[in-house]
Amino acid sequence: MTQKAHTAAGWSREQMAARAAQDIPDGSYVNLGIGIPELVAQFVPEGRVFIYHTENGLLGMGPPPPPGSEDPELINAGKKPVTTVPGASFFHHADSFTMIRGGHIDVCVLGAMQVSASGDLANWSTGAPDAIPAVGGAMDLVAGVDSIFVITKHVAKTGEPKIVESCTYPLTGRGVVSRIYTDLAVIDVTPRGLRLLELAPGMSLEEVRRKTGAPLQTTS
Amino acid sequence: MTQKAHTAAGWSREQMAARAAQDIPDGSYVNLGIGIPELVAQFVPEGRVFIYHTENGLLGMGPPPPPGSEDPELINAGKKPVTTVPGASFFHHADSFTMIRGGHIDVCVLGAMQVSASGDLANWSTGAPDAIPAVGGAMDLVAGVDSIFVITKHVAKTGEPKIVESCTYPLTGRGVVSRIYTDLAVIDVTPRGLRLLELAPGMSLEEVRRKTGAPLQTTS
Amino acid sequence: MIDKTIGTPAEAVSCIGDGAVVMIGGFGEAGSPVELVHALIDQGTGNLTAINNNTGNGEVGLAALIGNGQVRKMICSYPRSSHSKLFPDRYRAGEIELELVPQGTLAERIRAGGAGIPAFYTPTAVGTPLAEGKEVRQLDGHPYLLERWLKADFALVRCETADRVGNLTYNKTARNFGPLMCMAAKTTIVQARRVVEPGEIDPEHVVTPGIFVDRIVEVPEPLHESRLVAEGRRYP
Amino acid sequence: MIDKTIGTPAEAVSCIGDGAVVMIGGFGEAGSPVELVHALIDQGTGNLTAINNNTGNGEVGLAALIGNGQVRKMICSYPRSSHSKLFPDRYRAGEIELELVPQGTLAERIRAGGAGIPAFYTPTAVGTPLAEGKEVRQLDGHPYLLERWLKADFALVRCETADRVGNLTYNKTARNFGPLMCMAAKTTIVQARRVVEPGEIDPEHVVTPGIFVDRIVEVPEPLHESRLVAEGRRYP
Repeated sequence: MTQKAHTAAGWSREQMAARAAQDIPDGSYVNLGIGIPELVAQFVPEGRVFIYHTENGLLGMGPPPPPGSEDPELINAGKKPVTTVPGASFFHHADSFTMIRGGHIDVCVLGAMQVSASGDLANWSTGAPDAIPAVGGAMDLVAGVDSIFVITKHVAKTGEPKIVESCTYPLTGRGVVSRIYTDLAVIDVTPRGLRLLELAPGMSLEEVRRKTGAPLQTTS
Repeated sequence: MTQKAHTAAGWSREQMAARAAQDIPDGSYVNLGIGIPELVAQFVPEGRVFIYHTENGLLGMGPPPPPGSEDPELINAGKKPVTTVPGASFFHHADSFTMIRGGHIDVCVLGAMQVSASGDLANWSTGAPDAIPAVGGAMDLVAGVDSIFVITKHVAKTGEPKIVESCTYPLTGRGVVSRIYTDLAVIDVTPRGLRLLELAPGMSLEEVRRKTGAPLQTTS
Repeated sequence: MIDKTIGTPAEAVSCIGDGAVVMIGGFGEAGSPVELVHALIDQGTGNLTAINNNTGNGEVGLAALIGNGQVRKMICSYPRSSHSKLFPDRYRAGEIELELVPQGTLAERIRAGGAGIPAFYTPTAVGTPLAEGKEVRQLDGHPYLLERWLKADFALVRCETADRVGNLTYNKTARNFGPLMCMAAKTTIVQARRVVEPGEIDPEHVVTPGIFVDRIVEVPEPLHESRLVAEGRRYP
Repeated sequence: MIDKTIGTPAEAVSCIGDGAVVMIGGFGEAGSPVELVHALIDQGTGNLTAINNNTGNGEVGLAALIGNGQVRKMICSYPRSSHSKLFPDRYRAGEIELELVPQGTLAERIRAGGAGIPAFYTPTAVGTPLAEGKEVRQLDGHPYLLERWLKADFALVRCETADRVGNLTYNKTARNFGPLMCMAAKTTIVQARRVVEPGEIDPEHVVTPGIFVDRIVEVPEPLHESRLVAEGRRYP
């Protein structure tokens, strides 16, 4: 179990996204949050089809258009230009959130500021007095989608754990996260707490535990 | 005030419908109930346009089609074949009742079994033990449309008043009727009770009062 | 590629078991998924709760399903029909339960089921016998009833055109409850007059997005209930 | 014949007075009724409550309306923008009130306003700071928040095609809040890229039926906010 004390590189942003994509079943309806989660679309495993939903009213979202052919009225939730795939459909916001709140989206991949041992998610506000609070569709997504995957760096820029016993930032939802993909590990949120599924290459359990703010179980 | 004791003919079904049509403002969105109310569509006053809504999902309903060109998938709430006018639209039932419940329909004309002095309407069930209760969209219409006009024979086949102090049949809605068009008179429902607006030709106030089960005021 | 089509109505409804809650599209005969309902009759599935605006026509489709004793409970707004005595006879005999719901409340409850809204307040039916046993709440000085969502195990819906990923369009007033029921059922089974490839339906014209549809069976020339009734036909 | 068209954006918004509650369509710039908002800036109407998913872009459109001090209160889900400091500056200075609403709840509250549903329960935001002060109710063992309808005096909406009786279609993801806001306002004012005669829009393809629309002004080549922002333009 002993290993070098210095930090190994762990997974890149792309590798985290690719790893998360492996866990999405064929034929899933998927909503991807802004940031690293957007990269998941580039790593659909061979032989699978995912249908992407963007909450501003499009099912069957395709990749970004080639430069010069952007349409300012065809954008995603991050307000970036996108395209449609054959079989796409447009609808208004109430219908779009019917898909989310009504449990019709299979998987949602989101970024996080903090995730707790019981699956609480904080990803919309630091709660700082001068912050402009902005929630968008995050609270609807975590309330309505069964499988909430989080992709996040394991620790904050300050070095503090982002996976914690209890979130200190304002919550997006309680007990909503199913699985966490970080640069160091893949971790399941279970009724009995966090459980390590996989370590990034060269990463030790010891190091991951040290960088995790809550107890981390293993199957072994 | 004295007059012949025998009953004058009063207005016909068509005359009642034509009289009601006179009170519908130009450009109104109108829902017509089954029965005599359907006839209103034949008597749009010169220079006015009404847009007809049928709760099964059509705005811009036109007259019945010529025999032989009926479409079983283009029907009204009474399940009879209809047509569309230019500018029509189709929509699902939730959107259709959004128009009704949300107060977007201007006038609804309904039939009645009983109307009370305070505007309560009973038009869906006799409450008899062996009756098959069937309400359709009547309760939604009276709850959502501001101007509820009722067209009805003044008295029941048994001779009993249909305009009463208090309904004995199960209610469709409380305090919902604005105006009543019968074969004998036009009557307003006001916060201070029923008020006579107009008598059918040859009809006396005395006779109408005798056939009405609640006090009837006049402006004079 | 995703392909939700399935060969026959019989195969399409084979997943429906005894005791299921089944939403059945249509207003009168418009939008009635006759072939799917007939397959359910052939299959003999019993103890069903059926949700439809009416109770069927003549002795075919939903009326025949009821007449055949397969429906334990009916949720609808208007169970009277000049063309069918099958529901009234069973109802008077105490052989079928009835939950009577105003039409707009029925539509909104189904939409709520699909939209993840467990309950809502409505002005409809306040002060009437249909408010009995329901919570009344004053909001801004007006009384409203609390109504609960309606969900189903299955929806049987008829549409005009479907693509293989489940996008649907409807025909005229046959749209009615279809788009709502597709949203509110765990498994939505659709009979389409025409099945096309993804992309053939303009994304702007899709009425039911494919996410709400599970199984599609093509029935190019569906039966017309009114014709069957006029001919005095009965099913089976 | 009914004809809801009106000559200019200025005439179209002339009915909006100080203190009005105004829903403004669009998600980011997609569907933003720029010309109508600019007419409202020209008009100088103040003390407004504005409802939009965001708070505008750069120094044009809704952002400019806010920057110009015409908005007293903002109801939105996402008031941050990488391209605009007008809302944040006023908010930090305590010059504008903010009601932050989750995006799906915002959409549903507006739909409820149009649909005559005064309140509904939703799972969204339970256990978060946005649940503070709201009723929590257990239904079937799960907690839900009570949310109220949102209505407005006016809606400003941009669509693709309108016919003279008010039927609308939209363009791609510029549809977003438009159809909902049209339903929830006493007076709905629409800017359309194209106005056509009744009957030219297929009744099956109408997204917003004419009953929800009051005034239509044709703006064939609307400004693109992103281009204005890229060019560093400000309004007026």
